Amino acid sequence: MGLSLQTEIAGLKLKNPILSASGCFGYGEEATEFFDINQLGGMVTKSITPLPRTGHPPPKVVETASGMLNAIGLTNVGLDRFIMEKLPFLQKLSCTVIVNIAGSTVNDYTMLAGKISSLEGVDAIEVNISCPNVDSGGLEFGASPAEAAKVIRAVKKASRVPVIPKLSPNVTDIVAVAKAVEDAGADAVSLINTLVGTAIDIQTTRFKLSNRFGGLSGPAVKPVALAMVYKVASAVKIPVIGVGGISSGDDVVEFLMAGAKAVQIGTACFAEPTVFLRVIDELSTYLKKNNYQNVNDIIGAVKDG
Amino acid sequence: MGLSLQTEIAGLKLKNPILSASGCFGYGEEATEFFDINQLGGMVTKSITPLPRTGHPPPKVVETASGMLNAIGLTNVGLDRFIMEKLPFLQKLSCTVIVNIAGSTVNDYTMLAGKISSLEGVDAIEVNISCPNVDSGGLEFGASPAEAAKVIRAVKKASRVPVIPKLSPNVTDIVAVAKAVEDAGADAVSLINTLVGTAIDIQTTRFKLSNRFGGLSGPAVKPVALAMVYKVASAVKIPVIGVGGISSGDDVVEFLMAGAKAVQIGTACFAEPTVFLRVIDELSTYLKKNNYQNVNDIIGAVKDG
Amino acid sequence: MKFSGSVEVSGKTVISRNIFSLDIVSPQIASQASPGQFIQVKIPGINSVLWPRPFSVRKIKDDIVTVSIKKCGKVTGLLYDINRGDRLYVTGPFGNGFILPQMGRSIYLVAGGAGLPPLLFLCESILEKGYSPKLIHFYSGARYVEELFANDELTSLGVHSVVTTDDGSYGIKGLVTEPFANDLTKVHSGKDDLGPVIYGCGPMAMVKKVAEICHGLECYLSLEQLMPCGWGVCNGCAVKIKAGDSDNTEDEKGFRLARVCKEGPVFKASELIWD
Amino acid sequence: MKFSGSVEVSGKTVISRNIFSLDIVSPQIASQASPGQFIQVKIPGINSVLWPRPFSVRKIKDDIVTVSIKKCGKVTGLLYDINRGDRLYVTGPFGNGFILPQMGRSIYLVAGGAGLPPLLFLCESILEKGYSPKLIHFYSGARYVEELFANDELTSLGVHSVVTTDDGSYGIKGLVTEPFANDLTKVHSGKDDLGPVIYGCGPMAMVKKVAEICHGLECYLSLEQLMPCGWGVCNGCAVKIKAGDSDNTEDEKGFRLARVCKEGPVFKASELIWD
Ligand SMILES: Cc1cc2nc3c(=O)[nH]c(=O)nc-3n(C[C@H](O)[C@H](O)[C@H](O)COP(=O)(O)OP(=O)(O)OC[C@H]3O[C@@H](n4cnc5c(N)ncnc54)[C@H](O)[C@@H]3O)c2cc1C
Ligand SMILES: Cc1cc2nc3c(=O)[nH]c(=O)nc-3n(C[C@H](O)[C@H](O)[C@H](O)COP(=O)(O)OP(=O)(O)OC[C@H]3O[C@@H](n4cnc5c(N)ncnc54)[C@H](O)[C@@H]3O)c2cc1C
Ligand SMILES: Cc1cc2nc3c(=O)[nH]c(=O)nc-3n(C[C@H](O)[C@H](O)[C@H](O)COP(=O)(O)O)c2cc1C
Ligand SMILES: Cc1cc2nc3c(=O)[nH]c(=O)nc-3n(C[C@H](O)[C@H](O)[C@H](O)COP(=O)(O)O)c2cc1C
Ligand code: FES
Ligand code: FES
Repeated sequence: MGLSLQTEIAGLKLKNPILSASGCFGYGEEATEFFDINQLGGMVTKSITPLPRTGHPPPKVVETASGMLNAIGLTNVGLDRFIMEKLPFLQKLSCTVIVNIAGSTVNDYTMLAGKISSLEGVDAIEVNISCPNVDSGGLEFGASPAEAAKVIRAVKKASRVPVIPKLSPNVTDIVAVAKAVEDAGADAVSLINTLVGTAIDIQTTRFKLSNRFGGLSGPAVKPVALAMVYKVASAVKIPVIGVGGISSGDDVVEFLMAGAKAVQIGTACFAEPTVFLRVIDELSTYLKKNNYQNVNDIIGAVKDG
Repeated sequence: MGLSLQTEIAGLKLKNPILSASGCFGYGEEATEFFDINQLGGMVTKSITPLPRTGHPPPKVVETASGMLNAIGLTNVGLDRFIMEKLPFLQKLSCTVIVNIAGSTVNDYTMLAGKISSLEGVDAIEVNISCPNVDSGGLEFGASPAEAAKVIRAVKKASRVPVIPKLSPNVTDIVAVAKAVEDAGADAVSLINTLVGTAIDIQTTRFKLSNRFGGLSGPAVKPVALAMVYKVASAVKIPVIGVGGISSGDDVVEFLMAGAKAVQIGTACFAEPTVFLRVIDELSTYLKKNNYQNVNDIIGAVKDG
Repeated sequence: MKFSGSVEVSGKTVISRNIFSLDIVSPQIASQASPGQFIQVKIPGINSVLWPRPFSVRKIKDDIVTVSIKKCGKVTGLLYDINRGDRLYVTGPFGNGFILPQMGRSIYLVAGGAGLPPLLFLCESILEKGYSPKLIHFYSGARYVEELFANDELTSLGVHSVVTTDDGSYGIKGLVTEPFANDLTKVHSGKDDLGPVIYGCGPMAMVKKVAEICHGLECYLSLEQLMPCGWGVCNGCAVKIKAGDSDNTEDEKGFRLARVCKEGPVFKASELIWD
Repeated sequence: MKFSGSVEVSGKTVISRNIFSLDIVSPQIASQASPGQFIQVKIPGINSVLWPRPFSVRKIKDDIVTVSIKKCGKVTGLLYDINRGDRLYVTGPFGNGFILPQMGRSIYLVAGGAGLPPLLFLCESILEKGYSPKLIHFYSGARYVEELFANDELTSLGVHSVVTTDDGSYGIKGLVTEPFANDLTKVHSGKDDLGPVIYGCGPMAMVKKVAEICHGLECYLSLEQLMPCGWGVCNGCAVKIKAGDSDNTEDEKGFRLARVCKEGPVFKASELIWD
């Protein structure tokens, strides 16, 4: 009997549950210098905004203990150049392609969702709601269940493909946000985006990031991500995509047992571009060793310890 | 000219800004097997509850990347035995003694604050509001500005010594909580308590903690703690005590530059009981090298990078 | 005062593919430590792992403290590559250690895996004090031959000694508690006035088995738990044991929390609660 | 295809208290890399540091890629203790590398600190292709003698070479850009038809100075930035450079983002924006 790694998110069949995370994999082209990215379950693009953005000035990255801070600031080519320059490559892929979108107003999101979801080759839209909502005073869309629901309801109306909100961990009650976007029609959720953090250069008495604050990612945040994934997966019916600090097949098994139907890998691919393949391998080995024939058998399997 | 490390929190003169963190230093006695704890700026006791608590059953600790999870569950001797068995030792100390209290109802807190603040040798009370509030359905007191203010207002009335709420980082807006407790009369705030996290044993398919969730501490959380300390210190007038992932004099300098008037060290003393002395030394070295004569000169000194 | 600081590794002995000993120089620990106590060891510069690791004191000679280590995970794997001249960060000694037996009673030492080093230290200590090797029965077990902490050292003591391995790759095949249980039944029916004293150390499942076998006898067991600090401040190692009369706790009556690193690691078998 | 995998260290040369070279075995990198390109290096098992570290290719011989490293922090400190037979995790080669000069033009190479290895590789490569050493002027500076990446290697090339140290502990005392600026003024007034080609590599402050000195001349500068990935996916290394006509960005017009790891590390001096 063969081993099946296939899993399904919002009607999308993934050949395995391993995806690349937004902002850590460009638009996919760079990775082809290392491996055939059709071996992935899927890939998620960098967040696309209506217009191109250069993002924050350097310095915009800091290393921290088992983690890193980034204040890249949504550097991206913007919608038009995405369509002209990046889409043709994505259209040739056989793995699932998820395009991540970000905006400052509900209008930004619906415009992006409408246009991008009608492009051939785009299988789903991931909605980055960790951006400051200019219409409501700069607080993140993802910071309140009501605001999150508002943007997702609008995106859902505009989109022809499944809509996957990406939740911010910087909230008191992520389950409330997840339920709100579920009610608003979300087809799945992915979590977590980065935790807000900072670092100071004590020689210059300055913030190490031009933007003062950045987002913390990497193995340091894994326990936080895993707890949130478990809580959300236990509370909603839509599939959950787990992300945060994953760098091994064993990490993937933890997220799947916590209830994630798929996972994304971000920071870990910086040092090891082929981490995805190693992780798929390690996941298979774990399943075989423990006599599972189907990866779905471990999803949500965790019991009290 | 001598170097001054002296700093002041809510009228308490600390000979230096280095304190032990609650739950990581027992009631102080164990450390005397290693060094004279009067060399510290001060010490904070384990959280005291009205009655003794055995806490959660093992396993209750997990190692994570540059961090650890604990689900100790407020194991402590309870108020009566604290007074009988632990207080006499604390009364002999010349460093500042802060007693941390925790409860499940507002009444628990006021009773504890009333009794403990009238004991000789207790210089201040730190209020752990990261506990589930049984009166309001189990949500943490610290999760909402209004609930936090309610408990602090009551504690403030009951207490004869300065009251220092210890804030939870598991909130959307820690500044709102800090401002609420400032308005409620808090004399200072300390932050952060631990971040909620979990870990799964993939061999047994069980949570690694009997309580499912635990609190993340250690260097992994330092960037998050530092960001919150900076935001709160910029927004309130009362002094801020910084805590989270500190293990070196350079870490202390970062927290002071972010606006903390003192810091606490928790997890780092597990492996190195004398970490406090090393850190005081490293802090002095930094100040001397950079021609500061007074530690207060670097408090809040950070500028944009 | 307990010790906390950087120490030099003055010697290393590789015993098998998995077992090795490190000698460290610490007059302060050497002058205090007794059998059953342990030290906490951290490798400087390995920053992603925060907790030190507990190892029982195996031997003391002048200023040198020896620990014997089984390679079985992250830190022990890295310790295997430590060499003479390298430095480690060490704290200790911690724990209560074993209560030495009164002269003349027959002694049963039952060691599983990493339980051997402290019992060997105990055995050597009482022999040095003039205890008769004839009264000492030493049972030591491991999963397979490469996981045996000592062999020649054991036989050269002149005590009754039985070695088992789970897979039969050395000594008797099976669990160490089996020959021990057999022999103890025989003695039990003997004429020993005060009865035997039993010391057990090893994995939880094994010491539990020893406790069952020794029901009603004088038996001391050393427990293993995760130990974030080792010096009593974190409560991470705490287990429930039977309480004395005066104890009351919020959660339950009749129980009391004991920190394995401080009130233990050695407990009277009769105090322990198995669930 | 670029390489990503574990490689063996086949040799190590200690050049001074602070400088050393590592030879690594990687046919895949060796067959592709050109002067100015770099590889990313990670020490397996050092888990608290996530990012790999960029080092320029110094030399290629058969399957062996050599990098020269200055000990100056966490990872380079640990790399100093790496020995022959150890393994590293390596990816690359990355970046655009230097555009080789047309034969016959005079060349100025200006290296500060860790800028030397790639320029030395460039110099050796063009000499091998038959470039006349007489046309090559090599300026290399360091803070003090123990931070010089090469010396004998440099003089044996037969090119005009000037070495400076900030503290005068070797060669001329002062910044490397000073003798370079002096010499260039002389040449400038010379009869060189196409004009000189300048290559600069080193710390930001130094390459900025080179850009000022070379205003209007053909000048290529290699930049240093923090490099979380090295393969173009994180945008952490991106800097603004002057944009072509067709570019528009939300934040500003006339600028364009260039990833130092991908579109660089070598840029035309005239493209760069200093602020
Ligand atoms: C009081 C005491 C004395 C000990 N004396 C010795 C000794 O003399 N020689 C020796 O080789 N070992 C001894 N141990 C066990 C030793 O501490 C562990 O093997 C070691 O901590 C594993 O570290 P690691 O990083 O290599 O393993 P990890 O990578 O952390 O874990 C590997 C495996 O070891 C288990 N483990 C981890 N820590 C412990 C622990 N504290 N106790 C039991 N199992 C653990 C884990 O659950 C896991 O299955 C003692 C333990 C205690 C509590
Ligand atoms: C394209 C490129 C090629 C390089 N080639 C070489 C080379 O051939 N030989 C060589 O010795 N070094 C080279 N460097 C610099 C080298 O990458 C850094 O010295 C190294 O990353 C420092 O690592 P660390 O962990 O020891 O230092 P850390 O402990 O991380 O930091 C120590 C100090 O070094 C500085 N630093 C850290 N990373 C960099 C970086 N990427 N660039 C510049 N400064 C940095 C820090 O700001 C800090 O002041 C190159 C850098 C780049 C970008
Ligand atoms: C450099 C960097 C850039 C990122 N950019 C984006 C982004 O544009 N949009 C987004 O939704 N998430 C972005 N993220 C967040 C990641 O997709 C991911 O949620 C987070 O890093 C946690 O996963 P990890 O620990 O595996 O990196 C970025 C992360 C990093 C490190
Ligand atoms: C084992 C353990 C027990 C703790 N117990 C308490 C407690 O009883 N009350 C409290 O307010 N904080 C408690 N804390 C939180 C610490 O005081 C501190 O806020 C947190 O650990 C972050 O600091 P650190 O990274 O220096 O450990 C505990 C932390 C640990 C690791
Ligand atoms: S290990 Fe911390 S109290 Fe025992
Ligand atoms: S280092 Fe990541 S894009 Fe250049």
